[in-house]
Amino acid sequence: MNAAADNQDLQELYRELILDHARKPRNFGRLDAATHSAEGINPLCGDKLRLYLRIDSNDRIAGVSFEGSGCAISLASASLLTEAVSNLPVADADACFSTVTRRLTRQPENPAATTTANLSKLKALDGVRDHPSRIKCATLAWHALHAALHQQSQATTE
Amino acid sequence: MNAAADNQDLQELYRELILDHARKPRNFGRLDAATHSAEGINPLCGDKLRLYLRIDSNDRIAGVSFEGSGCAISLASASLLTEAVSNLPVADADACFSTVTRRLTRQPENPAATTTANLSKLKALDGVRDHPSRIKCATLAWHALHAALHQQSQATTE
Amino acid sequence: MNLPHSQPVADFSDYRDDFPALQQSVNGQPLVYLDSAASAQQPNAVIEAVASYQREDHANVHRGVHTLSHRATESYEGARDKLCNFINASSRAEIVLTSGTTESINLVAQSFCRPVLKPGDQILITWLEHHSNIVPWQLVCEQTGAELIVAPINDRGEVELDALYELMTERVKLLGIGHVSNALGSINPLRDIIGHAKQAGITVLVDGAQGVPHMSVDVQSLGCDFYAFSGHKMFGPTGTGILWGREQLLEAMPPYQGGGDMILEVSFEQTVFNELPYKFEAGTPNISGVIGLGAAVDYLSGIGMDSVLEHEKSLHAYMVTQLAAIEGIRLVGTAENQASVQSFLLNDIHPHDLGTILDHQGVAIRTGHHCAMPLMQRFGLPGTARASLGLYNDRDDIDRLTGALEKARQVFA
Amino acid sequence: MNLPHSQPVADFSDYRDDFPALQQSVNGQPLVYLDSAASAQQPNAVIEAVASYQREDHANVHRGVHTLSHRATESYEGARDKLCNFINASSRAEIVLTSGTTESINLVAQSFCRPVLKPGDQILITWLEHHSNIVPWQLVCEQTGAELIVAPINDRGEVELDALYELMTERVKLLGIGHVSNALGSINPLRDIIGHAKQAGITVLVDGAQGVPHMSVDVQSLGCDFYAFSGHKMFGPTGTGILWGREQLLEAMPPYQGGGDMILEVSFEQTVFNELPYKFEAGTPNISGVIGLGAAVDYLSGIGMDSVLEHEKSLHAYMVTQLAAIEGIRLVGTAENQASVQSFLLNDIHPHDLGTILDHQGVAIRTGHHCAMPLMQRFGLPGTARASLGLYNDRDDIDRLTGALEKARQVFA
Ligand SMILES: Cc1ncc(COP(=O)(O)O)c(C=O)c1O
Ligand SMILES: Cc1ncc(COP(=O)(O)O)c(C=O)c1O
Repeated sequence: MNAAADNQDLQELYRELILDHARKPRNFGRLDAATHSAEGINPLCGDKLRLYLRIDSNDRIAGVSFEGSGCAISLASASLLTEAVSNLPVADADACFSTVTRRLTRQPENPAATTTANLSKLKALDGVRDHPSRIKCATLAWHALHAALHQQSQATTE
Repeated sequence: MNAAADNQDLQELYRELILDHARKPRNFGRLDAATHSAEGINPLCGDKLRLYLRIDSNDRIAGVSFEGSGCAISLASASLLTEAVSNLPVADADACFSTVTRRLTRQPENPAATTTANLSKLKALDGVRDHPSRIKCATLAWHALHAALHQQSQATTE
Repeated sequence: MNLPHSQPVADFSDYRDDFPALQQSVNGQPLVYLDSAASAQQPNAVIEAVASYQREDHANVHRGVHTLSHRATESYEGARDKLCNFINASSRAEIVLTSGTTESINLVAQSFCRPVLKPGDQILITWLEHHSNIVPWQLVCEQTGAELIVAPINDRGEVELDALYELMTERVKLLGIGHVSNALGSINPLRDIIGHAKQAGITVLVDGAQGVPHMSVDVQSLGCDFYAFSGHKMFGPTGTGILWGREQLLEAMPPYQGGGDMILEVSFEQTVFNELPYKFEAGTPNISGVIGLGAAVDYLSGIGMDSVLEHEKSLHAYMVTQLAAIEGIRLVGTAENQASVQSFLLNDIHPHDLGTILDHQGVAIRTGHHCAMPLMQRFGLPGTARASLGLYNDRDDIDRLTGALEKARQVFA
Repeated sequence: MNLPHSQPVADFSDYRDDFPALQQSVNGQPLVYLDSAASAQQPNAVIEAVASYQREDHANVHRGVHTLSHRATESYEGARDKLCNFINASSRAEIVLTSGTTESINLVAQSFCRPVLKPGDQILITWLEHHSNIVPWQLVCEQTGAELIVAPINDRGEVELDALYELMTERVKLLGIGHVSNALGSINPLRDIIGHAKQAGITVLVDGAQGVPHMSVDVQSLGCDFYAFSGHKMFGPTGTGILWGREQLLEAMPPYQGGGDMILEVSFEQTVFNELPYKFEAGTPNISGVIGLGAAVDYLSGIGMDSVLEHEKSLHAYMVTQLAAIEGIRLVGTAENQASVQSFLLNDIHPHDLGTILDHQGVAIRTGHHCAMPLMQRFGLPGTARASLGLYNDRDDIDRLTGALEKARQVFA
C-alpha cells in the first residue's frame, strides 16, 4: 500500500491482500455444472454477486465460483471465500459462514460451529469491523453461500 | 351575567344580549315558501345551521329564518342576523355580510359596502375578536347568508 | 405462593417536571393540560433527542457510507428496535414506520383489503370508532363493492359483545376495532373479542392510538393481526406512526407506495421490492421524528407502563367523583373499564362555550365530536367536552378543572 | 435602458455559520458535507423553531378551542401560507402537505391517474428519473393496465427533446419529469417541455425535489399541473413534503387517504369530504415538521433563491474544473445546464470504496445508484460517486474534496 494512505485505519481496511483479491478475483465466472447457486444483493451500494457451488455425492464442495460486481471489500471477500470453502464438506462450509460473519460483526463465537478450514487469510477482512457501514460488503458473499447451501435463491444484507 | 365571571374578557364575549339570543333564538325554524337557503358548517366544532330566505320580486328579503345547532356565539349571531337583514334589499344584506365579517376579523371596512341596516346590536359580537378560535362561530351564519344570496348550497368556515 | 403484583405507586409529580410545555401560564393561569388524547406533550428528553440529532447526526439513511449517514441510520433503526421491544413484536421486520395511525390503517385498507375484497364481503367495525378507523374502510368498500357493517354499543359506551359476535360471519374479511375509545375512554375487552374473531377466521386490526400511551401492550399475547398507533400520542413527535403486522401477512401484501428505499432493484421492465419492513417505507422517512419517538419509548420504559396505567386509573376515578359532584353535569361514557378519558356535558351549555370558558382559566380541554361523529349521533349529541389524561396530570389538575366548570355554570346561570 | 440584473454575490460564508452540523469534525477532520442532494442540514433557525414549538405551543391542530391548539394551528397554517408564497401558488388551497416528494407523487398516481387510466393509456417519464418518479407509475400501470414509457437521454445526461416530443401522443395521460436530476444535476428545460406537453393536452407533474432547494420556483409561470417537493432537501425537517396542484384538478380528484381532518361530516351512510387542501390531509399532520419547514422558507427567502443559484452555479463550475484536473477522473453528467450536483468516477475504484476513503478524511459524499438505477444502467455503471452542494458549501470544501480524491487514487495506485 502506498505511503500516502497515512491513516492507520484505512491501511487496515485496504490491506494489500484485499486489494490484490479485488483486482484479480479468484474463481471468478460462472461454474459449469453447478448444483447450487444464490444471489447476494447489498441494496446499500448496489453490490450484487452470484455464488455457484458444485456439491458432489459426498456432500463436499467440489467446485465454487462467483460472478458479479461490487466494491473492493465485497469482491475480495467473495474471492477469499471461494478459496476457503473449496473442497470442504458442506457442514464445514456452513460453519465457516457462521465463524466469519460472527467475527466480522463482533459476535461471540458459536462453539457448535467448528471447521477444519484454514480461515487465516480471512483475517485480512477484520479491518471492516471499524467501518460499520462496510461490514455488509464483507459479509455479502458469505450470506450468499449460506443461502446457496440452504437452497434459497437470494440473500440481502438489509 | 353572574359576578363569578370575574374575567373582563369573558364578560365581553358572553354579554347578556348574546346569552339571551342563544337561549331564545329569534326566527328559529324552517321558513315556509323560502326562495333561497344555504347550510353553514363549522368543522371546527360541528356547528351546523341552515339559513332560509324568502326574496320577493323587488329583491327584498321578505322572510328570513334559520335552524340548526351550535354554540352560544353561533346561535346568537344567527339570531341577530335574522333581525338585521329582515326586510332589507338583497344588495343591502350583502353589504351587511361584508361589514360584519370584516369587523369581526378586524379587516378595514369596505367603502363600497354600504348598508342602511341597523347593525348596532351586532356590536355585541365584538368580544369574539379577542378569541380567535371563536371568530368562525360568529361569522358562520353570515357566510351562510352570503352563500344563500349567491345561490351556493353550502358554506364552511375552514 | 404468589408475590403481590402491585408496586408502590411512583411519584408522578417528578415526571411532570420533565415537560416544558406544562411549566407555562395560559391566560394568566398555570396551564392545566387535559387534551393528551388529541396530542400529548413531549418530555425534554424527546425534544432534545430531535434537536441534537439535527445538530450533530443528520443525513439521509440507509444508503450512505459516510459517518453521518451511518449514525443517522443506526439511530433510526435503533428506534425501530425499541418499538419492537416495547410492544413485544416478534421481529423488527414487523415494525412498519408510517406517518401516524391514520396512514397505518389506510395502508392495511389499501394493501391488505383492496386486492381481495369483493362485493358481498364485509368489513366490521363498531360505533365507537374514530374517523381514522371508519373512513379508510368506507373508501375501500366503495372501491371494491364490499360493505361496511357496524356493531352497536350500549348507553355506557361499551361494545355490545353478543351483537358483535353475531356479526362475525364468514362474509367478514376484517374487524377494525379500537383499543381504547378516544371519545369515551372505554377499554375494549380485546382478548375476548380477538378470540371470537379468530375462531370465525377474521383478520383483526386494532386501532391502538389510545392504547399504547396508557398501558403496556403486547401484540403477541393480544393475538391480533395488525396494531396501529401514533407517535404524537405517546409523547413523541408528530408525523410518526407504526403499523405492526404479522410478518406472514405483511409478506404477502403488495407495497403501498412506490419510491426510494422500498425497492431492491428497479428497471423499467421489472422492479424487485425490498424486504420487510422496507417494502412499505417508500421515500425518505421522518428520520428525526422516529429518533424522537425512540427517546419517547425509552422515557416510557423508564417509568413502566403498568405504573402509568395505575396512576391514570386512580386519577380517572378521582376525576369521575369530582365531576359527578358538580350540579348539572352529565357524564358521557361510563364504561366499566375506562381510563384516561372522560367526556361530559354541563347543563345545556354547548361544549364549545365550555371549552372557551375553561381556556380562560388556563384549563385546556377538547370539545366537539372528537373525530367520532357517528358516536356523537348515537348519543344524540353535537359533541361533548372531554378531559383526557397523560402521565403528567395530577389531582390538582382535576381540582382546577372542576373549579373552572363551576365558573362556567355560573356564567351561564 | 436595462438595469443590470446581476447583484453582488452575497457572502455565503456567514450562512455556513448558521448550520451547527457543519461545525463538527468527523474522523478527526472538519466535516465537509457534500451530500445535500440526499438530505440538507438545518440552520439553527429551523432546529429552534421545532424545539420551541414543542416546548411552548404544541397541541393538535384544527379542532381545538384552547390556546395551545389555536397557537399550533396558526403556526401550522402560517407555514402553508409561506410555502404558497414561496412557490407563487395562486391559492393556499393548492398546497397539500404530505410526508415528502415520494408521497406527493404517489398521491397523484393513485388519486389522479388510477381512477381514469385504462389499458392502452400511457404515462411518460424520462431515463433521468429518481425511483420516486418511476415506481409509483409502475404500480399504477400494473393496477390499471396502462403502460409506462420512457424518453431517452444523451451521453451528457440531457433529455433528448425531439424523442420526448415524439412520445407525446394522445395516448399519454401524464408526463412525470424531474426539475433537476439528483444523480447528474441536469436541469431540464421545463418551460419548453411543459409547453409541448400542454399543446399535446398532457398533464404534467414536476418532481421538484432537487429544484426548490436550489433556485426560485414559480409554479404558475412554469405552467405545470403538479409540482412535488420535500422539506428535508430544502433545509427543513424530514417527514414533510408538498404537493402543489392546480385547484381545479385537485378539486376533481377523490381523496387519497381517509381519516380525521379530511372530512366535513362522517356518518355510516355518507361521508362528506372537507375542502381543499384538507381533503388530502388525513390524520394528525407532522405539525412540528411543517412549522420547521416554515422557518426554512423564511431562512431561504431571507437569502434569496436567485443568490443561492448564482452561488451554487459558480461553485459547481469551480468543482468541475478542479475535478477535471485529477488524473483518472471521469465526470458522469455533463449537461450544459447543470448545477449543485456532480457525479464522477475515479479510475476503476468502486464508488463505495471512494466513499469510505473520503469519509476517512472528513469528506461526506454519496456513492451508489442514487435511487436512479435505470439511469446507472443507461451509463453501464453500478453507481457513481456524487458530490452535491448546498448553499453552505464553499471553495474550501471543493479543495478538500479534490485533495481527498488524490489520496484515494494513491491508496488504489
Ligand atoms: C429527484 C428526486 N425525486 C424524488 C426524491 C424523493 O424524495 P423523498 O425521499 O424526500 O420523498 C428525491 C430524493 O431522494 C430526489 O432527489
Ligand atoms: C382512537 C384513535 N384512532 C385514530 C386516531 C388517529 O391518529 P392520527 O391522527 O395520529 O393518525 C386517533 C387520534 O386522533 C385516535 O384517538
